[in-house]
Amino acid sequence: MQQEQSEKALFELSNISKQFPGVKALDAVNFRLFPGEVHALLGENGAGKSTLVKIMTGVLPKDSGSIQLQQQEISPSNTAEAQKLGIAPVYQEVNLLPNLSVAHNLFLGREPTRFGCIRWQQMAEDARQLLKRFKLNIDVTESLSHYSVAIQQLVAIARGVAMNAKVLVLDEPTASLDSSEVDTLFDILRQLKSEGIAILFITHFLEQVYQISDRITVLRSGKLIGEYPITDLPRGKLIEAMLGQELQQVTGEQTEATEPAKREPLLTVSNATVPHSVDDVSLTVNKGEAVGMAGLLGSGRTEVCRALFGIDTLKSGEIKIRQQPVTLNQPADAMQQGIALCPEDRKTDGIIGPLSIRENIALALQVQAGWWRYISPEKQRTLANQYIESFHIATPDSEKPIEELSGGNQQKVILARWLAISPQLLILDEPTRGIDIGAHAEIIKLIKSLCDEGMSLLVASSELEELVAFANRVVVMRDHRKVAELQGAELSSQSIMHSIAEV
Amino acid sequence: MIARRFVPLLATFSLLVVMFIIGGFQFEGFASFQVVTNLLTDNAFLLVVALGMTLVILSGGIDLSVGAVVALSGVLCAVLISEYQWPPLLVFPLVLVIGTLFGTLMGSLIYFYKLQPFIVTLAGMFFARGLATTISEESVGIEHPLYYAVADSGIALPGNAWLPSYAIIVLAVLAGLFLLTHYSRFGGYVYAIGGNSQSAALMGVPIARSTIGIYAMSSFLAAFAGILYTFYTFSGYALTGIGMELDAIAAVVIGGTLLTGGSGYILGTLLGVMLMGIIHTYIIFEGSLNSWWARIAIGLLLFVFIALQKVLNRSSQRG
Amino acid sequence: MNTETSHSFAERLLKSRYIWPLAALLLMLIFNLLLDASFLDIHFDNGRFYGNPIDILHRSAPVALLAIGMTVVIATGGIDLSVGAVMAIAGAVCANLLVATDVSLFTVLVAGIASGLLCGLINGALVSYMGIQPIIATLLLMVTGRGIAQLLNDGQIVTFQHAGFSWLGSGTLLGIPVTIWLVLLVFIISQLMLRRTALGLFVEAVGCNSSASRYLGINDRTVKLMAYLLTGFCAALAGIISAADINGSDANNVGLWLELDAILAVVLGGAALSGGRFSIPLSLLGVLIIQTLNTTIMVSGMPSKLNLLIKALAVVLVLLLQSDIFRKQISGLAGKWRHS
Amino acid sequence: EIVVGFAQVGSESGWRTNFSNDMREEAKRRGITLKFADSQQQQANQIRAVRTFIAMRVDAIVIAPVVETGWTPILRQAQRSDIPVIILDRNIRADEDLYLTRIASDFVEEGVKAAQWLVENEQDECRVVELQGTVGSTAAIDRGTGFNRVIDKHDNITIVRSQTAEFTRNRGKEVMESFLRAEDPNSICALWAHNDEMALGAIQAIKESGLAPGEDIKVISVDGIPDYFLAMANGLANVTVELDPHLGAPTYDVIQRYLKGDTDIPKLIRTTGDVYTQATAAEEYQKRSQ
Ligand SMILES: Nc1ncnc2c1ncn2[C@@H]1O[C@H](COP(=O)(O)OP(=O)(O)OP(=O)(O)O)[C@@H](O)[C@H]1O
Ligand SMILES: Nc1ncnc2c1ncn2[C@@H]1O[C@H](COP(=O)(O)OP(=O)(O)OP(=O)(O)O)[C@@H](O)[C@H]1O
Ligand SMILES: [Mg+2]
Ligand SMILES: [Mg+2]
Repeated sequence: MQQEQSEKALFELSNISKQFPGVKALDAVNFRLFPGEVHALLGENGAGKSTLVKIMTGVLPKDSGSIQLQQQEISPSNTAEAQKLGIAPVYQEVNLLPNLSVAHNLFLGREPTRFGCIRWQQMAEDARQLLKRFKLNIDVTESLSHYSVAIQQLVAIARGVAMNAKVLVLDEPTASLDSSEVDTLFDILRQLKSEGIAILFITHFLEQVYQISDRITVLRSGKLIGEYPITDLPRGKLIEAMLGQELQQVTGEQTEATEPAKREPLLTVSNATVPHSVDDVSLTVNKGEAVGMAGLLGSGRTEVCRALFGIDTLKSGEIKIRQQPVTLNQPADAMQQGIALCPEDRKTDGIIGPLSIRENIALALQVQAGWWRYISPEKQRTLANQYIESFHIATPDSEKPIEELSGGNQQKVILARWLAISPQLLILDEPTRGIDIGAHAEIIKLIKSLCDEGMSLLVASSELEELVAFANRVVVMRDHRKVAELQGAELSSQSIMHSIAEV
Repeated sequence: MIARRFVPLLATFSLLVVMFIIGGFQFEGFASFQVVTNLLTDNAFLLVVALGMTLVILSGGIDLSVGAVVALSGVLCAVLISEYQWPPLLVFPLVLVIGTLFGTLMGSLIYFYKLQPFIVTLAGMFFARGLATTISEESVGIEHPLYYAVADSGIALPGNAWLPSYAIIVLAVLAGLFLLTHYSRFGGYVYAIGGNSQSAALMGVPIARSTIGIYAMSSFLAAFAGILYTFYTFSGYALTGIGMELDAIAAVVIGGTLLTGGSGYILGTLLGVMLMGIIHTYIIFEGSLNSWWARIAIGLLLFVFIALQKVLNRSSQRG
Repeated sequence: MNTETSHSFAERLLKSRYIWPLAALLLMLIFNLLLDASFLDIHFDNGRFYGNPIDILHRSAPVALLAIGMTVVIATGGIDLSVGAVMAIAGAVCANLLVATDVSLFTVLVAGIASGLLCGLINGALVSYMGIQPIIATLLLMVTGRGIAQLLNDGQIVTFQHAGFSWLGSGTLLGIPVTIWLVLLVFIISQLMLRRTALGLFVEAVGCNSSASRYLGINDRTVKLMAYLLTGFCAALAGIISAADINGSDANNVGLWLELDAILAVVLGGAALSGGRFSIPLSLLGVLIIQTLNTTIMVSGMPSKLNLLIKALAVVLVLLLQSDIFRKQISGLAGKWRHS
Repeated sequence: EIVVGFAQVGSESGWRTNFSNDMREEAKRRGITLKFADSQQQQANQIRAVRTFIAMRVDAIVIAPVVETGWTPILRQAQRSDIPVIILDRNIRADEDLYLTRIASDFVEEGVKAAQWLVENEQDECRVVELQGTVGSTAAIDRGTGFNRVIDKHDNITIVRSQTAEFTRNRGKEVMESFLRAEDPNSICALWAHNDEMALGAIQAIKESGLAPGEDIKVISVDGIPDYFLAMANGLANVTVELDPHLGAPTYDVIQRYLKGDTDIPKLIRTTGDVYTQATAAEEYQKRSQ
């Protein structure tokens, strides 16, 4: 059967190598895609998955190797050419245009025209139809920057799906989606599969791999580990293939949420209201406690985080830190109070692209120290190296510009940045987006130990498992309001899901 | 209900009207047809240049060479028509082609060598003006029946107002650019590149073709404005349009286009040009300011308009 | 045999950001030496050094000062078109004080600098607090500023006689023009301020991604304001030495279009106009390239009408020299040529 | 009441400012309303101003043109509206019927006069350096032409270096410095500058190089601004051809005559100034610096 399939390979990459300064990102990698299959490409952060995607779609030139589409040698030199050949890519970071309307983003380059003139009405209508498949009902004439990362991600996927390509490439499409969107997406993928389209799917969520994929290819440090039918590779073996070792901690021991002792409150929010975004929310975070925030897309989690970090100012309500009322007009005020926020949209609000990893990690600490007390480059380097080691950030050294890191590694740097200032309250908005399973475990462990040392945590996440693992208590949001608070025995994925869905 | 994104345009337009009314109360003859047509006539070539600049700025670039290209194309026209006796109808297409090639060259340098538009077009400015002075240091007059014929054609409007034919051509250019920018795929690409050229590339926008096309278009329009300018003065002169690029940029930005690219409207540029024009007209009507007070007044009026625009936009966003 | 170390040294040199601007400057100097073998000669006479290199340094002083400020403003993602006008204002303030009253030189200088800082404050406030786009905000002062300077001078060139003040423009210290010392001083101070404190890092962070810097608690408005204050200061100083140079304040012409030269210098030094990474030494290298070019044109004896053409071609050449892609193409072509 | 519109070039020099002031003051003296428009060296702005004056229905329009060409269309429009136009300061190339009169000096003539002084005062070998005005400006081109026309006939005088200094003092000094570097300073016998400002800058450069301007290097220029007279009085400069900024009186004379119905107005009223030397410089300075 294998034999038969290889004759029909729709898309085949052979012996692809790619060298970046100091990193061999891909080392003679082979990869095949068959029509009508979902093929998962898996590996740690920095394993080379995105690089492979970029090479097959012409964004990056390959050093060596060949690409064949339907047995024809191709060498696209940019995305436009790849698209013409029938390859529709959705890249890891949301690469859409925030200044254009949602509809225009969906159809850019393929706008419906009459006599050479774009028919805007028609395009908006088409866009609405398309998004309906994704159960998304938004104003498509509004500019994309209006919407949260999750919606942008859905739009990006919709754009790829609507391209009617032979090959659909999805690089971590589900990173900031929650379960219901993921289900919708998978329904669509199954339909495409039945139409004979080949789908490449990259993710760090292993359950999703088993839900949808037919085959798996594993990369490790730029090398091909193997290609397996899904049935041949159970979860444990898969992790072993990815990490090159067994992972004991996470899979086995799902630590019990420690019962919060009677602790004094660190943060008390009462009746906080920000026009159009936060509606009368009250919550408390105690010292050493981890509080989770759950909710659907657009439920207002991000906005609560922003308000607590002084980015949006409250119109009414009160924030108290250690029982003292505070006004947070800007992030600096919040940092003064020992609050740190790891933002949801790492591309626009997190990384400072051209600056080095060292500078990106040291910046928050430097801001806290003030501009006068300069942290010398040596000290910055020591600090950075410490985190590069403990978070397994894949980089040759700390001087690499952060924009050249793989997505997951960027996320680790941003986390490191905020942990470096040892905050009293760390707010994490979708903290583990795109982080691989090994690092995920380590980060959860690290954060838990920080909580034990007295740090408090507020985590907004779409991943319910993660919330349950982290949190002592979970606040559920809907329509910018707090609708429930779960703790102790009542805390489980099911119960959270239940309160989210409750009408 | 007007869409919120058109509010800036509306704000600029209402400022224009307010200025017109104030001037009308203050000076006899200000609120007249003639002043309106003069606005169009006197700013015709600036408008053409500014339209090209709008495209460039929408794409996140800038074109500093336009003023010099206007001068170069004027000098070329004048020299070829007057000194070499070439027929104008042959000269114009030739000059337009040269202008377009010049823009293509700048666009290619910008795209293929990843050079910054500001600097490439600054060098382009030096080059075009240098070439113009090399061709003829002196201004060259044009005596040709066609010029007189065109100067005498136009539409007479009530109130002794006169809309010359070339102002009408400019309106056609405006319409063309409006369609190109807001109703063509190319226009979409311009916005896309301006929004984020990396993302645009990853979405499959043909960056090479579009970037080069944008600069070619801008130079084409500048060359066109240069030809218009010869009808305006019956001559070509190498020092024409010094600083015109800044006027064009200012008009584009006052018209609500973001210099960072990706956001703005063609009609905004029209309003921006008109707003700057009406400020100048107002100062001339006032007539008692000496050189420096005139400068200060122009600066202050511009500031007041920009500030008012900000206030109007902001309050509309809240409401 | 230390080919090993020399190899790595050559490699390091090739990788450094200085190499290509330096190469451009060298190329230009070599060209000049071919025209005139004594171009680089310096001789000592009457207690001061003379020669083209000194002249180039001395004449580049105003643009060098402007470029220092401009580098930082550009790093924050802004631009300052008003520096020429600010030069005019500062010159006019000093000249009028020198003519009208007999206040001390110190007061005159303080007043001149203060006027520059005030202009910087206005620009900074318009950009960071009113949110007006930098090019337009500074264009306002570019238009208005010259008017204000002319107003101060009543449209005339105000000339003065003041040995101390003139010394700033045309005097020497230890045989070297004072202007060069001034540039050196401002360079060292700004370099210390930016690189020995976190200011430089903050400037780069704001320039690279102002949204992310806001999330980091950096007050991007203050950072931008400081940058415009710095350009205001530098422009005022440039205006003072230009006025001191001719013992007069020429409000209409001093510093005319010099903002373009300053921006050109910053870009020739390799900075991106979109903001981010900056290097003042590299910008100063850009200034030297421009001034050497100007001097070359002046001493070459070519007709003036060709000035702009030569400048255009030289600028494009320097830009291409700095472009990796171009160098690769050239070496590729050279390789092919050698093969055939 | 008479309303006159005046489209001035700009305010690029002290001379120009004096000219504008004279126009203004003379108008006030005669009870004429002057509408003044500064055009910042741009012909487009001047044309705009004239068109606006026409819309304002002024009684007469005065233009101090930026360039010689390019006036035909707008003059035709003025003619159609029956508004007389007077051209000041510079020549224009347009049909004489289109304007009332020109009140102007002749730039070529100025260059000739400057050269004649040199020819008369220098019989030996003389190497001249030239500071040109802005590239392409009429004043620069014509003054250069006039000067060259004369010295071409005299083999002992040659221009050895020539470069633009854009009519400004700062650039004048800078360019002169480079001349002194590129040539043997002692071999230069005279400096010919297209205006006084550049000459004043150059004088400083000569002084700083240790030579005596006016003695070692003769300084010849055009304009006759007060500062230059002072320099001549101090022996630092030798000669200038005056360009009279007091054009207000003759201009308004013509306008008033015309509006009273007098049509017998010559098409050209010449104002080319006299040559001034060190001999009278001190007293001329006294007169002018008030
Ligand atoms: N533009 C670049 N310049 C230099 N190095 C790069 C560049 N892009 C990627 N790399 C390096 O190549 C390696 C592979 O990166 P890639 O983005 O392919 O990883 P990935 O498997 O997609 O990881 P993730 O799961 O975190 O997204 C990383 O070590 C990264 O640092
Ligand atoms: N389904 C939706 N329909 C319309 N608007 C939405 C929707 N989802 C989000 N938005 C808009 O996006 C804004 C951002 O929401 P926010 O980021 O606070 O939500 P969230 O709970 O953090 O969800 P997530 O981050 O998962 O998208 C909301 O204020 C809302 O205006
Ligand atoms: Mg990746
Ligand atoms: Mg969110």
